[in-house]
Amino acid sequence: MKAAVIVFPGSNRERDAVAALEAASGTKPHLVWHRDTELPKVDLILVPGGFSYGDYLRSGAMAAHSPIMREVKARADQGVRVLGICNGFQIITEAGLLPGALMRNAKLKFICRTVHLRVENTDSPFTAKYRKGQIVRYPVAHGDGNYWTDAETVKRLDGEGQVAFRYVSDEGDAAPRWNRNDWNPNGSLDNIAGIFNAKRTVLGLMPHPEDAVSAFHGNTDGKPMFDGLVEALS
Amino acid sequence: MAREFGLSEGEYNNALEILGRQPTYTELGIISVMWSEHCSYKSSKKWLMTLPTTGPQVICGPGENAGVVDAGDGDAIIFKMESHNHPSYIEPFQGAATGVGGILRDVFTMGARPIANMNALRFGAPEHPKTRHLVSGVVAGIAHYGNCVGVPTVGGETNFHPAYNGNILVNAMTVGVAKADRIFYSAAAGVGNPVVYVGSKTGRDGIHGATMASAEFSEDSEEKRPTVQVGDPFTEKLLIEACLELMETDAIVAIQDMGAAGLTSSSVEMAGKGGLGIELVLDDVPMREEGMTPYEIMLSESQERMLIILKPGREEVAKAIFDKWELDFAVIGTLTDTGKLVIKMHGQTWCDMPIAPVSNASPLYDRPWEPTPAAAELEDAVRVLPADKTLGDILEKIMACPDQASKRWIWEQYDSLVNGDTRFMSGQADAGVVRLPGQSKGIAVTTDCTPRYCLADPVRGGAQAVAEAYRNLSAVGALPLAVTDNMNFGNPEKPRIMGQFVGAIQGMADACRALDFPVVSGNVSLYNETNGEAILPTPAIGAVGLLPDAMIAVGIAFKNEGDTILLVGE
Amino acid sequence: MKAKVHVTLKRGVLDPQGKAIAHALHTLGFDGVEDVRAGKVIELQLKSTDEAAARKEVEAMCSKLLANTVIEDYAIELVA
Amino acid sequence: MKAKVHVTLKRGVLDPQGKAIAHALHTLGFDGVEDVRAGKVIELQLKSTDEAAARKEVEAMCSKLLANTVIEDYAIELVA
Ligand SMILES: Nc1ncnc2c1ncn2[C@@H]1O[C@H](COP(=O)(O)OP(=O)(O)O)[C@@H](O)[C@H]1O
Repeated sequence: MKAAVIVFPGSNRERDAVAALEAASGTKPHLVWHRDTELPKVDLILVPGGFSYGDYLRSGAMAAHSPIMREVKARADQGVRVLGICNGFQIITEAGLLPGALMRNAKLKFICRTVHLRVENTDSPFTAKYRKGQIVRYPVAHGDGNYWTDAETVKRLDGEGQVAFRYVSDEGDAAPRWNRNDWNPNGSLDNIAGIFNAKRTVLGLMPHPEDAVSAFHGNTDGKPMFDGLVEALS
Repeated sequence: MAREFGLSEGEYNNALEILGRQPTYTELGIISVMWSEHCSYKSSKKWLMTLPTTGPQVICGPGENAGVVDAGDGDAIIFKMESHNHPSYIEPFQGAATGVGGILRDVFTMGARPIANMNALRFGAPEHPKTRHLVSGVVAGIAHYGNCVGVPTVGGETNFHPAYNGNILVNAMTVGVAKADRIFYSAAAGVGNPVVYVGSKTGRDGIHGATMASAEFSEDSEEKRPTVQVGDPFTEKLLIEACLELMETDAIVAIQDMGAAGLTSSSVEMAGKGGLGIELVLDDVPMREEGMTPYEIMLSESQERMLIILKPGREEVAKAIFDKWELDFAVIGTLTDTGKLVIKMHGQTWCDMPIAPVSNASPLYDRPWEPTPAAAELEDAVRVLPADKTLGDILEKIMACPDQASKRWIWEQYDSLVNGDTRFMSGQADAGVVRLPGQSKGIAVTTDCTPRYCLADPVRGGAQAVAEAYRNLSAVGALPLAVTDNMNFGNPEKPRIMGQFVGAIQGMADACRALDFPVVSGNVSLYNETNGEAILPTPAIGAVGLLPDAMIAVGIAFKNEGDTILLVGE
Repeated sequence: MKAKVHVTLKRGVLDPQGKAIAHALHTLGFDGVEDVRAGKVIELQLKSTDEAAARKEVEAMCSKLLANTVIEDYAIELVA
Repeated sequence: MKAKVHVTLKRGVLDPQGKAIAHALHTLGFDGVEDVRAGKVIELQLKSTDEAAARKEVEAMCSKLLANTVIEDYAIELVA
């Protein structure tokens, strides 16, 4: 699998992403600068986390207009897989590759901790190596992960299998309980942590699978995502 | 006027003597910041010099932007801790944020990629009306800056005590890694070499911040408005990447960040260390505001700026890199052989004075001090479990005390995982552990100090802080390497306070010597008083240790049922 | 000419910041506060001196960058 | 009665947001933008119906909570 990782001014998890991709595929991904206008021929485009343009104005808003994003959108239209993680999710959503918007965390604080997620759909190379309904642990580290969209779109996302991951309790429970409501780290609508586009060729998610891929991280729950991509795209 | 600048009469006369004439307004401003407590260490230097600072592991001790130690295999660890106490009290969010920015610059200035941040915080009593606001602002500010630049914050400490009600402490530490043969220093060299300004534009921020950091607080000091700067972590992130990229070429002769007293201290120190002169043309300084005077430009504390001496003819290479990262870049002067600082603007000369006397002959004081009287022994009543209490009651009381309570609320606001190299963060081990990028080798980092011990007995309190840091590093399996310190005390002009300072240094020096644990960098913050009430003596110790493989680090969690529990030590 | 762009969350979109401010004001004893909404203002200094042209230009900036119309409304105010 | 509080950074204080927005607008080809400053608006719904009383109350909220006068200025606008 050949991959490209896009670097914006203020990206800061591109090295984490490169390490995860390289470990899974055995090949170094291309690092592509935001001002470039061409992408190498790749099977996967990864838009990494960080604080592109300082997250000033709105997270991802300015990066979404970078020259390279025109090319990313064109490739996405051709079916090239796109993975946006954290700030990358915000960027590709602002760029219109995914519906909805990511707002300030409901508690107005940046939050870094490991959360439980339920894999909602496995019909994609991103999630094929998980079981439907499987509970996985990924870390989150963000201040603007509160997913919002209108009621109609949520219904569609759910009905069409476009919800990829939901925040759940450690027992896999997604319904809030009186004494246990802090497992949704950001207040996102319907506990949505990650969504696909309609063709499930684009995935955006707030949590960081790339920081959970080795014994060193003490957590390998993110590894199947990269292994699945390598298997499907090689 | 000299008084308004914070110069004493003796200091002013000294300046007259050096110049042989009345100083200009600009010169007076420059001299006053150079001789402020913050820049000159005039009250503390005598004692700081008694700390052990050498050892086979030390590549560079105190005196540069940060300390450098050898981590084997050609790797060097560069680290320092610094306070941003006064600004954080006035504007907790921006004050703490810019504190993180400053310490990061001290470290990457020397060629290191920052790989871990720590923070040591002291607040007033939890029930004090200001505490809640200060805690949430400081923590959010540290998070804002550290998270955005992408350096994991892996630990710290937080204490509460009424002595900090009007004077909180915000001490931030950064650890970075570089190649031992690619370390950058600040001494200028090469007459005729270009002096280059990079980073953000200069505005009227924090003019005279360095002198403020050296003055005692009074009721009206919350009115001292313009001295607080707004940090721009996004620009800092670009500055880190651009500087590290430039450092991979061989274009740089010397580099220093513009910290307290901005362009003044950086240019004077760089030229002074190199025994050279420097001529600056301020018209070429990138400016954010119109109509700035030479005085304002020289004393501005605008953040996210660096001063670089380039090799001749490397301007284009360097400019291309800063253009790529969309940062300002300007040649603003040249090195000269005159030994003088010459400042020109609008075709006029605003400053023309010898550097060596100003930078070397800044005043040094041997302030009177009195030893801290021995504290009374704890009464037996405190040592014995009261009849009406169970161990459980006591445990509950300890766990409910703010110093012991979980700090999860704080550390969860910090990105502790970015870079994917964090093995242990807050709450997981006695020290934070990260591996060096691309290697299995790891470093452990801790900050420690128990101020109430230091109040009772500064000598033993100082020694205890060093010993605790040493233990915390050993406890994760690291070989302790070296120490950075942040000496936070009250007004040194009071013999009692000066005595606390002297005592703490003595204790630290003894412990460091006994443990082969040299001090390689540090920072002093004095005058932490409000209306005559001093803070607890707080010699915060930051320390770094080495692990041949970060995976061997041990955390605090019990692993398996049935494992044996051992108690070691006395 | 100067333009002020007011960006506010759409009705129906939860405004946690407004809620937090309301809560803090109540804690401080300001009981007369019934509701709080938080928004942004972006002040632009424009070269243009023609009002109609300026409005059109700012309109374009808003829809392209300054507001995210999925969650936000915007209003433009021109000051000569 | 309603009050709008505009909170802006003081003159001379660095405005990283405004700087970044200006930069992004230029990149998008909006060359007519000379300067950008970013600020906040806080809209308060008040019980009070008396203008003078309302102004006094909001004034107090500003100096206590809504603005940090170390770096920010505020302006109050009342709407009946
Ligand atoms: N300001 C802070 N930032 C990050 N971590 C912190 C902070 N304050 C405390 N911690 C973390 O909380 C944990 C407990 O702190 P402390 O009680 O000082 O621990 P110990 O006494 O075991 O060193 C440690 O892991 C420490 O790193």
